[in-house]
Parts: sequence; C-alpha cells; structure tokens
Amino acid sequence: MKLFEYRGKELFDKYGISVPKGRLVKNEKDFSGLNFPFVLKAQVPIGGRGKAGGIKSAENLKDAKENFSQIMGMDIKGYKVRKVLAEEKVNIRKELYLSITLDRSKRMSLIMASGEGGMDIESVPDEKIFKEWVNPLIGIQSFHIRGIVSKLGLEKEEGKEVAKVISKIYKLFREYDCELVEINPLIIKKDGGVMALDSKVNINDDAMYRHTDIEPEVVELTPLEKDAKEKGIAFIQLEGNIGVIANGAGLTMATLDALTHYEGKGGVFLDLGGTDDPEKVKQAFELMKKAKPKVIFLNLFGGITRCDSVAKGVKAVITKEGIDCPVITRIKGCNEEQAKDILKDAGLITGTTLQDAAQKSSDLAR
Amino acid sequence: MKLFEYRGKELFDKYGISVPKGRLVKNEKDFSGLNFPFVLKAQVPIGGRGKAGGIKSAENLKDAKENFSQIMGMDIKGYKVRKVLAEEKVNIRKELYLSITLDRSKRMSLIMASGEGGMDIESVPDEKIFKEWVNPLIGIQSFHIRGIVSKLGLEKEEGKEVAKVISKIYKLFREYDCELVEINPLIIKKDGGVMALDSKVNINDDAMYRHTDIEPEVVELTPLEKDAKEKGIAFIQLEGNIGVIANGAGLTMATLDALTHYEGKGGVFLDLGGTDDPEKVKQAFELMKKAKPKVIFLNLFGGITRCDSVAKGVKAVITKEGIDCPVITRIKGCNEEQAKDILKDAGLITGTTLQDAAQKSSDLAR
Amino acid sequence: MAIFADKSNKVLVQGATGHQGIFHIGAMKEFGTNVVAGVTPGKGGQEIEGVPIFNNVFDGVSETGANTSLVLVPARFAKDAVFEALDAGIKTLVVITENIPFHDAMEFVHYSKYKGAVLIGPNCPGIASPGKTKIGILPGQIFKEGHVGVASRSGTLTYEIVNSLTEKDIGQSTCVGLGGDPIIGTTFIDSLNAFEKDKDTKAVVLVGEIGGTAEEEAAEHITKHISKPVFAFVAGRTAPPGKRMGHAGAIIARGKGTAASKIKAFEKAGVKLAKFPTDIADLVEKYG
Amino acid sequence: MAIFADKSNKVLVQGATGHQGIFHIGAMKEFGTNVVAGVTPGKGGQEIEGVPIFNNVFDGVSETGANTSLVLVPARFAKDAVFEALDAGIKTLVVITENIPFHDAMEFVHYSKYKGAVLIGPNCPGIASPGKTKIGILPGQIFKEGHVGVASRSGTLTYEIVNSLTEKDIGQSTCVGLGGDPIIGTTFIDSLNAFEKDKDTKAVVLVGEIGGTAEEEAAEHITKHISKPVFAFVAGRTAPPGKRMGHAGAIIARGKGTAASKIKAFEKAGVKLAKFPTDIADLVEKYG
Repeated sequence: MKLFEYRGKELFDKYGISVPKGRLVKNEKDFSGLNFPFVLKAQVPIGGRGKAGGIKSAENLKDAKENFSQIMGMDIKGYKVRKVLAEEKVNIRKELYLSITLDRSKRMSLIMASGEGGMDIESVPDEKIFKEWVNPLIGIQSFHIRGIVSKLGLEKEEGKEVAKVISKIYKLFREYDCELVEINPLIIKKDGGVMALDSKVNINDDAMYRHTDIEPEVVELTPLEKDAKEKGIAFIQLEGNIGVIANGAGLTMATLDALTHYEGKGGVFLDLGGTDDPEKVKQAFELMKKAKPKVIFLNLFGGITRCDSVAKGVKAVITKEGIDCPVITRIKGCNEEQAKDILKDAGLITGTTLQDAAQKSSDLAR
Repeated sequence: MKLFEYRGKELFDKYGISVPKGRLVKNEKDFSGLNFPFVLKAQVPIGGRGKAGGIKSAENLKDAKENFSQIMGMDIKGYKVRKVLAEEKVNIRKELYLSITLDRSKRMSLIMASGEGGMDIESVPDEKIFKEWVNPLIGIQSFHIRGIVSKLGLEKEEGKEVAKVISKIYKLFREYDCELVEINPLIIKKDGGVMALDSKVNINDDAMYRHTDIEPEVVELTPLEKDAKEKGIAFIQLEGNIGVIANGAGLTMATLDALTHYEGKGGVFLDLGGTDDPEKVKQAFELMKKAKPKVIFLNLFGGITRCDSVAKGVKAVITKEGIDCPVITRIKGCNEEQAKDILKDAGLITGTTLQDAAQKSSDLAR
Repeated sequence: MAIFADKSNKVLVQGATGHQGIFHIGAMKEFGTNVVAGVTPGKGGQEIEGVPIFNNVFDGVSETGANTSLVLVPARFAKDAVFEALDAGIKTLVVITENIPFHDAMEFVHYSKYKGAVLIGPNCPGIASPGKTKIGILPGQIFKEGHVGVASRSGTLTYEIVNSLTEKDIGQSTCVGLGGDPIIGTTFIDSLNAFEKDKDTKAVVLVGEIGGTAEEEAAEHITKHISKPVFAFVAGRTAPPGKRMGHAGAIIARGKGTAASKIKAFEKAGVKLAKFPTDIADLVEKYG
Repeated sequence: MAIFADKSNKVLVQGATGHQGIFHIGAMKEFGTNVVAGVTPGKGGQEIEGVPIFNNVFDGVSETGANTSLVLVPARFAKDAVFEALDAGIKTLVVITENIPFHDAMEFVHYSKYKGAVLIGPNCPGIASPGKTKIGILPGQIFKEGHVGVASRSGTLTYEIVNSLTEKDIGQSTCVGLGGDPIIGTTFIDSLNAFEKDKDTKAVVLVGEIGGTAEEEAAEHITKHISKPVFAFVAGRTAPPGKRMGHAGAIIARGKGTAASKIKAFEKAGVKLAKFPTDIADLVEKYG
C-alpha cells in the first residue's frame, strides 16, 4: 500500500526523522499557525505532481488561498487531489537522495543513497548512487551505514546525522514491512540538521494484517477494483474492451497477450486463481459484467480445478441474470468435455484453441 | 553480573512478567503498605538461602520484626545479608520451572521448562525437563514456545499465559545480554494468572557497557578482587597460601594444578595476560602482596611477551618496596636468559623447570 | 534422474489436516509420492489417508525419517512453519502458501541457505518429477516421464505448457514451479544449473513473466554456463506498468521488469521463444 | 598440507593501524604470511609495513583478492567487523579480540556458517601452520614444521606446549588456538576432523581447560571417528566451582565443566593425558 506523503511523514516523525512543520489543509482556516512562506503540496499516490502543477509556494495569505483552490480538486495523472499538505519552507544547503527497497535477485534489502538529491533517481548516473545490501539474517550494521555515508562527500557532523537517518529508515522499513521507503530529497539545512522534504512509503499488502495502526487507504484502485479486492478476487481494469477471465495469474496475462496478437485489447484482467467454487465464479462474473466489456473471454486450464465446476458457475449466472455481450470460451484440462457441453448449452461460443478463441474474441470486440 | 532477586524482578516487571507485590525493607517502617502474610527473603548472590534460614514468613508485625532482625546481617555461605526483600504471599496452584541459558556446544540459547518447579533443577529427572534451542539468526519463534508449552500439562488458558512469559523472558535474555534468566518457581495462582516467585538474572559482564541502566553491583568479589577488576587484572582469591602469577589463563591454571601435584595450594590466581608493561607488572605485584601469600610463584612463558621486560617490572617493585615472602620464578621463552639474570640479581629463587619451581614453591609454603 | 525431488524424498505435510492438506496428501500418494507424515499442532495422533499426524515437525521427522516438507499453512504462520521444519532437519521444502509478507520470505530463504536446504516457493504449485514423485498441488494427470525440464514462475500456465508437451508425447524430467512472489527460494539459475547437471534432462523450458530481472539474469547465465537447448515463454507483454498482475511479483516498477526486456535478453542468449504458451511444445518438438 | 590455513591464505587485517595491528602485520610477514591488506575506517590510503590500508573490507578484498581476515578491532566493534568481512566474501576469519559479548559471538558464529566460512576464535591467539603461514598473534619463533596437530583453548599454555615439542625436535602441522570464550567458531571436533583428513598430521594434541563440555564431546568424537593418536592436557584441575578462571569460558557452573569429568572422558577415549603441560612432548615422543 502506497502511503500519501503526509502519512509517510507521520511515520518518519514516529521514528525520529525530522520533517518540515506542516499540516493537511482542508480550507483557509487551516493556514493559521503556519509561518509564511510555505508550500502547498497535492497528496497523490503518483510521481510527477510538481510538473503537473501540484506543488505551489505561498508567500502570503493571498497566494495561499489562490494556490490552494487551484490544487485542491485538480486532476493529476487520473488522480483527483482530495488532500493538500501545507509545509513551512526550509533553507536548503544540500539535497541528498536516500531509499531502501527490495532487491529481488539478492533477496535482501537494498539501501541506496546519492549526493544528487531532488531529482528522479533514474536520471542520476549509476556511479553517483551508492548501494549497500542488508542481509535479513543480520539486519542493518554499522558497516553498511559507514559504507554509504563515507561516499556522500559530507562533513563529519552532517555524516553523523545522515547515518542516524539511515538507521531509522531501515528500522521503519523493516518494522512496517515496507517495499519502499524513499526520501527525495533528504536535505542538509543551512543552519545544520538533516530533514526529509518528501516521503515515499510503500507497505507490503500481504503484511498489512500486522500493522493495524495503519489505516488502509486504497487510493490507486478503481471502485470496481476496490470491490474485487474486498471479495478477494484478482481484478485489474485496463484500457481495452475485452474482459479476460482465466485461472492463474500467468495464464491470465498470457491470455491478454494472445488477444493483442490478434489486435484485440484486454479491458479487464480477472484471475480466478485455483478456485472452482461456483459461488466465487458467480461473483467474478458479476464483477466482470459491471466493467461492461464488449466481449468476455473465458480461458480455463483445469489442473486441480475442474472445468465443469467452473462452467456450472458460469451457466448459473448467465441463465439467471442473462448477459449482454458475447462470451468466448476456451476450455482445456480436467473434465474438459463436460465443461464444453455445459457452456454450449448456456449459449456460449467455444474456441478450439487458445489462438482460435483469442482471434474470435478480438474480432468480435472490434 | 548476577543480579539480586529483587533487581531481577524489577526487570521482570519492566518486561510485563508479574511478580508478587513487595519491596526492599531496611527497617520496620518499610512494612507499612504490605499486607500480611508476607515473606522476608535475604538478598544474596547464591542459592540455598532457604535452607540457611534466609527466607522466613511473617503472619503479623511481631513475626515480621523478629524475622527481619534475624535475617538482616546474617551470613549465608560467606555472604553477609545487607538487603531483605518483603513480598506478599500468593496462593499457589502449580509450580513450574523456566529458564533460558547459553548452550555452549550448540552455540544457541537454550530454553528449559518443567512441570516440576520449586526445586533445584539438577534434581529434576531429565525426561521431565523440556528443551528448545533458539538459533540466534532467527530468534524465538512460535514453534519453540509451542514445543515447550504443549508438554507442561497445562490447561489452555494457563498455557497461553506461560507462552507469553516465555516470549517475554527471551526478550529480556536477549536484550540484556543475559547468560541466564531463571524463574523457579514460575507459579500458576489459585485464582489463575502466572507469576514469577523468584528470579535469577545473570548479565554477561562483557556486555555491561551497553546496559548503562543496570548499576553494577559486584557482590561476588572480595575487596582485593574488586580492586583488581578496576585495574583490569585477572585476579582470583583462593583458599591456599601460594600466590601464583603467570601469563595466560590456561598457564595460570596449569601452574595452580602443578602446585597441587606437590601438595602446595594456590591462594591467588593472577593472570598477567599478554602484558609485559612494567607498570602493569608492578600493579599486579602490589595486589599480590596485599593478598599476603606465604610464597609467590611467578611462572612466565614468553611468547610475544618478553620475559626480560616482565622481570624488570618485578625487580623494580622488589627493589623499591621490598617483599616479605619468598618469590620462586620459572622463566621460559623470549629473552629467557636476560630475565633470569635480572631476577637472580633481585634475589629471587629461579626454578629450572615448571615441576622444579612448583615443588620448591610448595615446599616453602608448608 | 531428476532435479530437487525424486524417490528419496520422504514427505511431511505441514498443515495436513485442512481441506487442501487432506486432498493433496491423497493426490500425492496417488502420484507415487512417499508421504510419511503430517503435522498440525494439537492434532497429533490422527491419521489422514493412512498418514500419521504429529503435533510438531521434530516429532514427525524423528518418528518417520521425513526429509522433505510441503508447507500448506496460512500465510501468517508460514515463516514459523518453515523455521520449524529447517530446525527439525528438513532438507527440501516446498512452500505453496500465497500472500506471505516478503520480509518473512527473505528471512526464511536465507535461513534455508544457512541450513543447506533447498526451498522452493513460496506461492508456487510445487515440483513434480514424473514417474518419481510430486511434492505440491500440481495436477498429476498432465505429466509424462521424459527428458524436458520445466521451471516456471506461474502455476496454471505451467500446467498448460506441460499438458501440451505431454499431448505431443514429449515427457518431462522435472517440472519446478518457482513461485509468483518477488522473493523466492529457488530461481531460474538454480534450476538451470541443476538441469544442466541432470543426465536425464535434454532440454529446458523456462516460463517467465513480468517483474524483476530473473529472466534477464537467467539469460546471461545461459550464455555463460548452459549447454542444453533452452526454450521460453514470457507472460505479460501487454501488462501496463505499475499494476500487480495477479502475482505479487508480476509488476513493472520504475521501468524495470518489462516482458520486452526479458524477451530481448532471452533472444540474445539464443533461447527460442514461444508466442503462445501452447506453442512451446511445437518448438521443443522442432529443436529440442 | 595443514588445516584451515596455508600458503593460499591472503590475509587482510581489520584494525590494522593500532599498536597491535602494526606489530603483528610485521610479525606475520616475517613468518612468511601473505599479508595483503589492512582495514581501518578513515585511514584508507596509508601503508603499514608495505601493506596498503583500506577504508573498508569490501575495497580491500576487491583490490587485493584477500580471502582471510585477522580481526583485531576492539570488542564493541567486533561483531560489525566480522559481519563486514563475511559480507565482503572473506572465507577464513581469525578473531583475536577478547571480551566480545557472547550474544554477539553467537550471531557471528552462525552467520559464518551461513557464509560457508571458517571462523576461529574469538579470544584466541590465532593459527599457525609452520613453514606456511601464521594468522594471529602467536609467537613465530616457537614453531617447527612437522606432523603434530595442536588445538587449544588456551594461548600461553599452547606456546609452552608447542615450544616443548619443538625443543624435542617434534614439528607441528598446524596449531589452532580455538579461544577461551564460551562461544567459539571452531571447536575441538572441527579441528579433529580436519586433522584426521590432513595427510601431514600424524598425531593430535588437544589442550583443554575447565568449563563447558567441549572436551567430553571431543572424547566421544575421538572414539567414533578419529584414528590418529590423540594427546591431551586439561588445565584447571584445582579450580574452584563458580569462579571464572581468567577466560570467560573457564568456569565450573552447576557442577558441569570440571577437569575431572574431562580427564575421565579423554581416558575413556584412549587419549593419553599429560600431568604437566611440558610433559606432552614426552608423551608424543613415546607414543606419537
């Protein structure tokens, strides 16, 4: 779960990492108590808000009012701004980059830092990014921190402060089961001291059950995706018009790919997983119908899952509630023949192979 | 460092393990606020105080006064009682044994528990003691706790409470760098609930630097041993009358053993360690003199240590301050000849071999 | 021969008495797997399909000589279960459980290395060496004994591919489901090394998907160290960036982990790529 | 041949620029040890006795190919130093440092196992294979190349025994100082196994002391697995219970760890015991 900047900063504060004085502002009254100049920052779960006009300075109350009303409610890459953070400006002497993320290959936490902060880390040349890997069996050690800090070209006292921040964000990263903690920029202030000007904190969804203090806030999902998530169905809305239902994430992806091959375009990714429970199938189909695809493509491989059982679920939905778009099916594996019979009986179109079914679906969706 | 019972219980309390209501009592006034009946317990850093009369019940104020004055100041196995703990009595339904210690062979923490609490664990048969080893790379896990609790013959709720205590004492054991945490007995109260009636907490001396909240209290040492500890000299007082100075713990022990072979008896174990610093040698000799041995046996093997350098230190002490007991020396290794000359010159007796010198020392000490 | 799993595996099932446990103990026994024990705390003394159930892994191992564990426990108990198995001396672990927090997986993957154990998964369907053993939840009927090794990040997609191989009478030496999580114990490279050494394996099929750089690393490894022919399918060519495509590991993050990059790497390494999963069998037939 | 250390060890010294570091870099080089690097954070770029100093182990390893580390840093930095060396790829570690908290030692001993490294110590004098290399602070002049292996929990006592062997013209294959702490990386059993395999070792001398049960376990191991003659000396026959005799590990606790128990175990295993440390040489001459 990606936390909004302000919530990441709440966690920073909890771990003793300084952040600028600030607050969420809902209206003009909330400006009182903040000293000018301050910055108004759109809270959106996506990068690039600065360029999109989601960050504006306020030198005085007039600025603040104007800019606040511009930012609140604006659309940034599809996300409507519903929260604005106001923060007092800080005098910056130096900007650094600092993050901890997951290295999938080494299966370790990866600390990255750079003396070139404030810009997109992808645009910083590799030799200016310093890395240390933390083995989970030992956790963070002094040598990791020394290894990074010694290369950032800092003065001694600055180095000590940055070292403390690294140790604290590692603690946060580990204790909150994060996928990512990023501070960009981490600044050295003109009057000394180190401060996090931004925050990106991303918590592993699978670990949310043990962080009950973090209120879930599913900002990246569409309403239908939220609904699916609550029902425990893997459901993603895409840009096309063909709704794909398959069993298994890999097979579902491969089905979308197959459509593309025939110039079709997937509009929904719906992975049934290992289930052949007719009730679950029914829920999935209902969700799919709400997404209003032009065509539904049901691609099943029955391993442990019995195809006939899934087919029964599908037939039940269609018989009871009808369906207003064509459904193409391709069925393979366990109890394949029975399933095909059931589906034909329900009036669905059956493809012979994956290719055949993908082509039929694509043609119908055009 | 062995903590007194009451200090161990302070740590238990810190970790959320219940202990009986109680306090240290220095005089009769301190009884107020405690409900009768209570128990008065001598605070000594050694077991067996119960048998020695160091634990007495008090049903009323008269009892309390009498028993308090008996316990305070009594001698238990050489330790004068200077602190008495008064604790309210608890109704016991069941007594358990629980400890965590160091398994040197497996190099892991060892959790031990038994349904037979309240007695010396050495007297409990092996098949009634349940063990789990905790690998330091993973720390305590639910399976360790399950493995122990399931064997103690407890009811479900009791088991849950005991599980919590195990998890807490492991945390204490690890966080305070303990060598031993023992609760004997850990009781199940008549009205439910689990409580630690006694505490043995032993903190690794080498880790005391990171536990500055624990005030050192060197209760097991003689005044000379304390003095030596402050000076960083390995010095132990024993029952015999020959003061042994050697370099290296193993060699010092072997020297004591050699004396025993000739019916001599070591009175001081003084390990110079790797030093040949004349100032350190001087300090060591001064300490040794204070212990008033009948004979001093200096046994040196010069490896990296230069024997002549040690000899110079010895000569300096003896020339300046004199010595009122014979000093037998046995010198071997680096710069052996020069050292022998220096020591002869200072009037000391030189043995030819370890055996010869040990025999001479033993003979002189008789 | 086979890799990671053969007749010598004596399998203990952790989470044996649940719905899944009961079903798959039966299915594995039917496949010929030597299932010797089950473990569910508090249910010791029962029997499932003739297999004795123990309260803990240590007892199961000491009573039955189990050397392998199939982990089916719920995600929040998985780390504890894996640690327990490793401390009890289990040397091969197959972790089926999905949705395990990846910090937990990181810990147990490294702890299994410390113990010198092979850990497959998590979030995987398991492993099958046709004619020998199956440890996991893969459907037994799709396999056929033979000489193609399969290693895959996806479950059903693997079944689809294996099924199409079998339909063309192309048997398999071992099929390993590596798992769809970002942190997994056994990788493409581990599998490639094992297949390379395995006398019974003549060609290898890799089934990759978007997310991470495992395919790119495998490709580099193939160029340097693998002499046997390798075939691959990569799922997710049309997946949008930033979305987790069903598997926790299947995500294009910050421009990394695209199917295009993986396909390019494989092509560079001389790996033959299939457009559709069911095409793999044709490629193997033609070039394998 | 030799055990644990020979000409192939390229030694990096952690804590190189302290008094001890400077002295022992010189002493090791004189013995013939291939000392290639030193590490002291913040002192990179210096040289000690012609050996380049680096700011961290990783740089030292990548610049010089060091595969071995001698750890001389103060106790409170030792765990960090050992972890750093292991993560940098060091495969043999000799930890001289005394007074390391034993919880720290437990962690790094197991982490070294995970890394497949040999860790000797802590609180040990190091290891010497005469004619080949010396990694540690043992006095070089006492050794002589030969066929007796020595493993010891004590420092000076070992020097005494080695010296008396050399005086009788009995050379040594390798002498390992295991360390005087309760938690050590390499044990009597590890050393015995290595000596048993080592063609150049014809007899083994063990130097034990009170505390723990390492000698009892060694004795049992000798009975089962060791064919070469073993000699032993055990220090502390007259040590009182409950007192730490200089070494952190030398303590008789709760009736366990007495010299009597160790001597009995060795005798039962057919190990010849010396009364005085200097007698070992006579025994080896007579029976070895």
